[in-house]
Amino acid sequence: MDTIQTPRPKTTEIRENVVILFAGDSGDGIQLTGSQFTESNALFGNDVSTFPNYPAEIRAPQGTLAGVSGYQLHFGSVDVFTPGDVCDVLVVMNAAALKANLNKLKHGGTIIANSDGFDTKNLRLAGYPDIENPLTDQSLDNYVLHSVDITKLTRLSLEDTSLGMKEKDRSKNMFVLGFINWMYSRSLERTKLFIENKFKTKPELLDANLKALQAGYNYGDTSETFTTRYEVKPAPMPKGNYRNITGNQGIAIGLIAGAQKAGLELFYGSYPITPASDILHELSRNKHFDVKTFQAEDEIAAICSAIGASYGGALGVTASSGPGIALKGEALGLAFMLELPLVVVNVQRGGPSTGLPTKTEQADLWQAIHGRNGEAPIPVLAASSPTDCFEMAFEAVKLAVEHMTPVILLSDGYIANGAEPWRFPEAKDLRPIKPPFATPRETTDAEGNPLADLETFLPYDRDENGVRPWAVPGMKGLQHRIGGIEKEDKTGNISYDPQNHQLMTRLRAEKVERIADTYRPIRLDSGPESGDVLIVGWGSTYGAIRTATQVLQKEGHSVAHVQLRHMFPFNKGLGGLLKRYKHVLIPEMNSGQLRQLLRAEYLVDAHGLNKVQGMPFTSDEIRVGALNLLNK
Amino acid sequence: MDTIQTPRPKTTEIRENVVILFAGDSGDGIQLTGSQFTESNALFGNDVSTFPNYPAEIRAPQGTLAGVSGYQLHFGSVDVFTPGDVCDVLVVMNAAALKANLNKLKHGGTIIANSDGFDTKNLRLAGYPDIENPLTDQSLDNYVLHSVDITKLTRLSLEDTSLGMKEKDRSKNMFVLGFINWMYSRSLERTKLFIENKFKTKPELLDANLKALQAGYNYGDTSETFTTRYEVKPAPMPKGNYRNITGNQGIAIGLIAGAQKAGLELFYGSYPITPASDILHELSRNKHFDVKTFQAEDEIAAICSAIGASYGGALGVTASSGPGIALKGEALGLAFMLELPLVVVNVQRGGPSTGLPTKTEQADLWQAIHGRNGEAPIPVLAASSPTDCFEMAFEAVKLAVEHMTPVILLSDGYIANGAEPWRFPEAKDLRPIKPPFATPRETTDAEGNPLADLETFLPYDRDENGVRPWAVPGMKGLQHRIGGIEKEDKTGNISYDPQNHQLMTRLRAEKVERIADTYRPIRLDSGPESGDVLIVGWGSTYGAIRTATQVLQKEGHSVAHVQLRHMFPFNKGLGGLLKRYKHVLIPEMNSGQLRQLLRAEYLVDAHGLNKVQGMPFTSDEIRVGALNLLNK
Amino acid sequence: MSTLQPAAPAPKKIDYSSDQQVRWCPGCGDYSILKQVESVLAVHGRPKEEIVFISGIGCSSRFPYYLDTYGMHSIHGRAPAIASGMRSVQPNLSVWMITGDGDSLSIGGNHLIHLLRRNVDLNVLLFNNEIYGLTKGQYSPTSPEGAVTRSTPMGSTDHPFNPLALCKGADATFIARSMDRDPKHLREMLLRADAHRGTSMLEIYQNCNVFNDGAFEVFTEKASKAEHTVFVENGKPLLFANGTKGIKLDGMTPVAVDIAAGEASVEDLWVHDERDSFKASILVRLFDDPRQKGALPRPFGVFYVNDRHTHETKMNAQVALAKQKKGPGDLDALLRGENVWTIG
Amino acid sequence: MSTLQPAAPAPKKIDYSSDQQVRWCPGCGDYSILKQVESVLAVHGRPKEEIVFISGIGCSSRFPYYLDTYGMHSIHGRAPAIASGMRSVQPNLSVWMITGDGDSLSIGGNHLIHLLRRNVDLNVLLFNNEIYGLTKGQYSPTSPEGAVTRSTPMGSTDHPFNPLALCKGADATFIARSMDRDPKHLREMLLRADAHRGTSMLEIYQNCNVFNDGAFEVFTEKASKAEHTVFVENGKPLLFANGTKGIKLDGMTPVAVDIAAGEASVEDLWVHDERDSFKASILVRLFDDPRQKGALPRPFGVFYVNDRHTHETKMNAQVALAKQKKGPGDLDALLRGENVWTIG
Ligand SMILES: Cc1ncc(C[n+]2csc(CCOP(=O)(O)OP(=O)(O)O)c2C)c(N)n1
Ligand SMILES: Cc1ncc(C[n+]2csc(CCOP(=O)(O)OP(=O)(O)O)c2C)c(N)n1
Ligand code: SF4
Ligand code: SF4
Ligand SMILES: [Mg+2]
Ligand SMILES: [Mg+2]
Repeated sequence: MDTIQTPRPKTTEIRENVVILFAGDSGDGIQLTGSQFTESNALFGNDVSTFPNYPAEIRAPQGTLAGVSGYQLHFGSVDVFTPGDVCDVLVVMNAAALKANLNKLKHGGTIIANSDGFDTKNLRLAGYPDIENPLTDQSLDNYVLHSVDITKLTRLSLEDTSLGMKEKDRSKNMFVLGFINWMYSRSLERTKLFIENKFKTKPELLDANLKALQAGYNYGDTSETFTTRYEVKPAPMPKGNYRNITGNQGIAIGLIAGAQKAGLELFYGSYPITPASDILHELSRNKHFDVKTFQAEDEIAAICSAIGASYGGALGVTASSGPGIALKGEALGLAFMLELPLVVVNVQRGGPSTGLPTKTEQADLWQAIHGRNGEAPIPVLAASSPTDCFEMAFEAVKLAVEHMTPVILLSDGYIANGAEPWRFPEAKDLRPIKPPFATPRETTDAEGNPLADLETFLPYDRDENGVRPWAVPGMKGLQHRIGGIEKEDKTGNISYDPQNHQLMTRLRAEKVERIADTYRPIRLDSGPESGDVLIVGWGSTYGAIRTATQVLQKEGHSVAHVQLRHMFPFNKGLGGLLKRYKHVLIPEMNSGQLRQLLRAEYLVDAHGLNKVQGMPFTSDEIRVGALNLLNK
Repeated sequence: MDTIQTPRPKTTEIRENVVILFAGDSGDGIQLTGSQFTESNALFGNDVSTFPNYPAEIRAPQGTLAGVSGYQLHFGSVDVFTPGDVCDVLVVMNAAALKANLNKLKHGGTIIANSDGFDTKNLRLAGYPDIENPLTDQSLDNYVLHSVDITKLTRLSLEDTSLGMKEKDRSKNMFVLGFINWMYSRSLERTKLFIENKFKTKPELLDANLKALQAGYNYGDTSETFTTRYEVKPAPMPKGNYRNITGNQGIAIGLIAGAQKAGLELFYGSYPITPASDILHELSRNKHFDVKTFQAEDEIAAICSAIGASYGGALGVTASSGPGIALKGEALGLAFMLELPLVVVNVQRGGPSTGLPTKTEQADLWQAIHGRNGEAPIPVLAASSPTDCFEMAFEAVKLAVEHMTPVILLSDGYIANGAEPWRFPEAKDLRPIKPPFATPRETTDAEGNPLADLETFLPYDRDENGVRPWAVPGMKGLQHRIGGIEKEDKTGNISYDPQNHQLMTRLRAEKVERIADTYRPIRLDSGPESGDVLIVGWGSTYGAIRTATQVLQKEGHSVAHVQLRHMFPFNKGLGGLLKRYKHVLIPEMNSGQLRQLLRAEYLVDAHGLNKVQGMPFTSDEIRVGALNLLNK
Repeated sequence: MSTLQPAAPAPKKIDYSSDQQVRWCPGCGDYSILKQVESVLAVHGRPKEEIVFISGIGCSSRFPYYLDTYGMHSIHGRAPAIASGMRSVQPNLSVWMITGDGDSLSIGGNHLIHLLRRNVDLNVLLFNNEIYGLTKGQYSPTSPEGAVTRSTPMGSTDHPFNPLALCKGADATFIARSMDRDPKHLREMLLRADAHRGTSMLEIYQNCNVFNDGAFEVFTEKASKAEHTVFVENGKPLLFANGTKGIKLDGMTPVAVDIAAGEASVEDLWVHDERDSFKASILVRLFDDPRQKGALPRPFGVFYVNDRHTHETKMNAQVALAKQKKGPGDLDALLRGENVWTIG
Repeated sequence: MSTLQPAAPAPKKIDYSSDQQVRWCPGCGDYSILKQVESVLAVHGRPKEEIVFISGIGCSSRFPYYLDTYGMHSIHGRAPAIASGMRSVQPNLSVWMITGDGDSLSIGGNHLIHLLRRNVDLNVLLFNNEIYGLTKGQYSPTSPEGAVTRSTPMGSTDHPFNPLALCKGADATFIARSMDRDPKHLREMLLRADAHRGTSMLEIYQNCNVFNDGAFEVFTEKASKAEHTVFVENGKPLLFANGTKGIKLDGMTPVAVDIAAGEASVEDLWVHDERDSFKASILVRLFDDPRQKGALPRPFGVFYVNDRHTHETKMNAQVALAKQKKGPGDLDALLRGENVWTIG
């Protein structure tokens, strides 16, 4: 149907924002296409938000629904906080990709389909009823359908290369990328740079990819069927320098920044697990920042090695996801008893047990706050977006080091893999971090005779914040023994004394409670200081809640939004804030864990909006939830 | 001072109840003396309650405070619910034992001290100020002091035996036992039987122990200093057959009884840890009840082996204490996902981390309820006394098997080692337990050809209680695959479908909530159906609360007492009950864990009475706590 | 053990595969292992319901889903403990454990060595691809030093385990090695493993063509196989390179000799004896890096067999003995205990 | 490693003991080990603050409290992981790990074997008393089969680990055995362990006189020691029974021969070579039950030494190399990343 002809004049329409979803086989290079187009738009100045959605299998069988990989991108000339509830454009490389994602396309939306991916085999694998081809039957009449034989066109564009058929077909995604860049009036410069750099060492592939990219672009220019291009103007973002960042990158960079600011080596002990592994990968590429990465034999060894490193005077960090964090409970109790700095990151995924490894969820909050034996309160933080992952990771390091305590940081698969533009700070503007090191001392006189009046070093003697001194092996005159058995106040010697146990239990708890004194006063994200509904969010629900609240406010409703970043101890202003609204709504990707905590703490009859589907909230789900409350 | 003379007539006084504390070196055989005297009194018909209190070290250095071992016994002709707040009589074998326990003796109380244990060495080890001997200085004038050279008297009684000095001295505790039996007008028969049986194979020791026992008894009869004996009449206990039982015995017997009633093999996978190990020891002695005990390489292997056994059609059970339970979190999630029967016992001890291994605490409630990744609600039970350990262990088995779910049972070091009389039931009167086994089926016809109309077996198809069928490997025609990844409803096949995940999450939660339908209606332990104060207890605080409430009621206060045995899901009547009192008081050996749960569930402003000292509440501490509330 | 069962009319091989679609990457070595396991099950024709597959987590551990037997896809590293409990109460089924090099040698290392010393009767198939497949390519405890992976961009610094040397150190009673690319040998090894009473440890070299393609090429590919592998058979001399070369023991040190070139005669060669524990501990140590010149070939086959009692036989014997001594448990007696008193 | 430090004016031994009262049972073998360790520390006179003891949980693991060095009494079985992290960031201290047979071979088994393969530079003192002491007498992974303990009233059914065979299987680079009752030999072994760069695995037979008294009597008591022990020394023939007997290798099988009776001459005997991996794997397997007649004597001494690179040297080398290649980390560059755009 499409044949190449001489260019014809085309019109360009302006769009405020666009949601586009690329979908195909895990082998089709969808993630690359998506992330590259994201970069182009970001660099152009759009605000962007993305949602990569992988299959659980490494490479599920080609053409099957299980094998579909997707990458959703929302870019706009206005603020963008989510990857978008529904798509304007759906690009599908085969039948399964269409079947799996059509429900995400808005009515009247555009479909760009690779017709070659709709042969009888693909249709059967995708499970289309008696193999009716949706591209040819009338089933897609409510959409704007462009059926393009991307495979053939790509091969054509590579005719004069010596590549085999297989390699040629691998460039399909470049053709798509070229075409989409044309469709949204983007130049190919950045993408070309990326390709050149990626295939530096493989001139043949470099050449092929550039050709396919250009072919796709030209195809848009020349093809009959595409008469209009679209343009999304830059977003009015605050002045500054920007880059794109995913949540896992944010955490890795935040940890390094924290360690650097504290002047500490960063020791990262961890065991691979989806979706936390990328933090390990990122850190292992940055050893020149005095980063030491240790792939331990299991999660217990991972956290224990980190505790050992902190004992040795470095910043010990470990990360995992739900099942791995469950294994760290006992050692976390030790770190709490030792009162050593430690950062524990949980990139949450669908649970319980192995659950849904590649999907997102927020159901590990209780585990973070209560998942240990004995009275062991530990500060718990939650990041609300990819960029916030950087902020919170840095905050976690600061609290852990300055208060000599393990700190848990919660992220989740959604923000861990999702990307957004980040107005990155300058190193000099980051807050300082001061380790409470003890001061080494002489124990003998010049002749080496023990000093008479030397009083014994007290490793558990606390400062005004209840923080003990950090005496590191190698420091002269500060030898001491620590362990997991209850300690005598100040000396740290083993003590079974009942009163001492009560005292130490209190002192450890108070130290952690005092951390709330360091928080900034609580701040609404948007909305009135008092009113009908306060939506209390935490973690990755931020974007959806923020978008929904803005809509609700535009609709004239009295709705405010606060996003909690400190899950324990809570911000002191929170109790007062909750009381200033008729209703409190708590959207969570779990069955109501924060809700339980707030009810217990403030006796507030908060309402829950709970989604446990391994998928993030859409902003409309939140909006509807709030409306139901308003109409109560 | 004491020399043996011809007997003189002695008077006998009646006592309603007596609290006696035996204390000495870990090597002195204190635990044996205490438990034997307990048996004698119990057999005589007294109500009894005991509190053994060991040092953490196996054999801490002789004569030191760290090495003191104690055994407190409360026996009476009236109901007895605790080992007693203060002691009437203190028997000490050395200076350290006195130093460590004098504060527990009531003013005017009786001290029986082994003067030989107060030589300068012992005094120094016990840390008496410049070695002043409390037995000779005036410091004990407020007490009735009997200083007896028990060592010398014991040796004398064994003069004509060929035993070495060391062995002779080992019989000191028998001398004490004999004397105490005399003092409280008990016959020696039972004790003699015990000794004969214990030293069957060692005639020499048998002879020596009997001699020392008799010598102690005679000493009472003949010695000048003891002019009165005491008698505690039998308690008015309900008709029936009684025995003594400790909490750990109760759990072991309850588990066996449950398995027998269910017609299942009992597989016990566990790793030793104080104070849970005795359950393993007890079960390993009962293999003839189809009990298989497996000492695993660690706690993870312990619970996993139990899961494997349940998968294999047996009753899988595991037990540990706080730190070990922390390690089981991940596997517990698997058991929850698989929906297999499993009983997990936590005999709580002082925490966090290694904490106070030999002391008691209730600080693992949160861990039991929230200590897992993902949405994984699991029933949690709590035993309130040694005898209740039997009841709750049986209940745990019944719920686990009939509802195909892991169940957590909480006990603690206090009731685990404490003993009380038990009116034990008859096997036939125990409730039946019905495993929901699936029915094997033919899959082929006589010729071995697959049956045409055979529909696939659905391992996750639920009955009216939401319970799935238990299909055990070996059962014909029911092959299926299960795992920790989210399952498709009914088939159990892997499913990443968002709606299915939401559905399964709900179905699993509902199944557990329905368990509350099987509870007996909530019942007050004592007190008015509504009034000023409701004391809500759980676990081992039972005895102290019960005693305190009785006193308060006698004092005319409107105070009621309810003891929770189902910590999750709660009894449905609880919410209504809480609302019927002005104040709710929750005494816990932690910082307020049940309180947090009740506040969240019922938005009730409950008050906490919290003790974290590794020691049980005294009834007076509870009484005072309630009075403070009443005077609010 | 299956070998002890009366072989029923052998069902067709197809019978053992489940209705679930196999989801490994195209070209993954796991496919051929699955195929051979199915064919071996068919040999005994053991009824499906009497077969259990228990796995941990990893690509390899997806295995149980693809067979229409009983199966559990458990959690990472814990299959040995789960299988031990299951076997303790089910002494008559055929139990197989499927695991990967990360699953059994990293997080599951402790459970594996305790499984081996206890000698629980089951067949362990260790899919060794020298990589973490499911988590997309981090190095594993069997990855060679210097391996550049997603978690070791500058190369791994860890000395890898020699899996079978570790198993020998843990007193395994059956130790063997095979590979995905040699179906005939793999099939033979599976049959031997299945026949052994006790924990049968079979390491299978498996190619992960996505994250560690060609890790075992020198052993599996025609061109290099003959020179770099030696297939041991009980009672036979250690010959390789199509019989032109052999391995002889000089003192306690094994050396490769060229028979063809007359460096030694077949009589001088090391004769394999499956029952010799000392020889086995040396055989498992023939683990030179094939890239080094003069490296000894990598042995395949059954290295060691020992008939130590199995865990469950002794466990069941104690239960039987207890019943014999004390009589079958009388619950009322248990409830009564030793010292009873009656009131009223 | 301490051996590399300039020996400062040696402080008196007493200096190293802490103010904490030692709380083992009277007569416990742990006392003598503590004594020897203190004396060995004094030999190098390494400043106290440069010494770290890390232990797990168990009677033995109380050890660190009794020395006035840095110390951590951690959690059960995890000392190897904690020590690995600590060593990774502290390459210059003298690090000792104290553990028991339950702590390191039961719950800690996996961490131990990974510690050994990584060859982290520290000295492991494994107090083997073949029992769980602190928890009052359950059998351990080294308790002999049939052991009647509190958890095995009918006798243990588990085949025990041969700890050093397991360590050899895990590619340990230093393997030695000594006993609490032979202070001189123990001291020597401690010095050797301390001198080795890498993980020095020293198993110490330790008597638990409360729950497992006399477990090693035949090796420690005058009457039987000579006949039942062989003390190996590098380059020397394996002689025992005061030189009247020896061990010779017949093929690959070690046999005891009576020199005095002329069954063989000293020249025929197995000559110990610490560097021979194959011989070491046999030496660690000389583990017969001494109650059996004709049992080979139990070897003591340093069985194996290997100079493989240590974990921390390579780890630090990579950090250095990264800095060399990319220059010391520039935080602003990291924050900027690759693709920056500017607004306004
Ligand atoms: C407790 C826990 N930790 C980590 C993971 C993540 N994880 C899944 S499989 C795997 C390793 C896979 O490697 P291997 O065992 O060699 O199996 P393969 O995929 O190579 O067949 C890891 C680290 C997990 N699922 N659970
Ligand atoms: C996680 C955990 N599990 C179990 C225990 C209980 N526990 C303490 S020490 C010990 C074993 C002691 O044996 P061993 O390691 O041989 O040391 P020993 O006392 O014999 O010196 C056990 C099971 C614990 N403290 N923590
Ligand atoms: S990732 Fe490797 S091991 Fe896993 S399925 Fe793909 S090819 Fe096989
Ligand atoms: S119990 Fe045994 S090992 Fe522990 S201190 Fe006592 S004697 Fe030593
Ligand atoms: Mg692998
Ligand atoms: Mg031990």
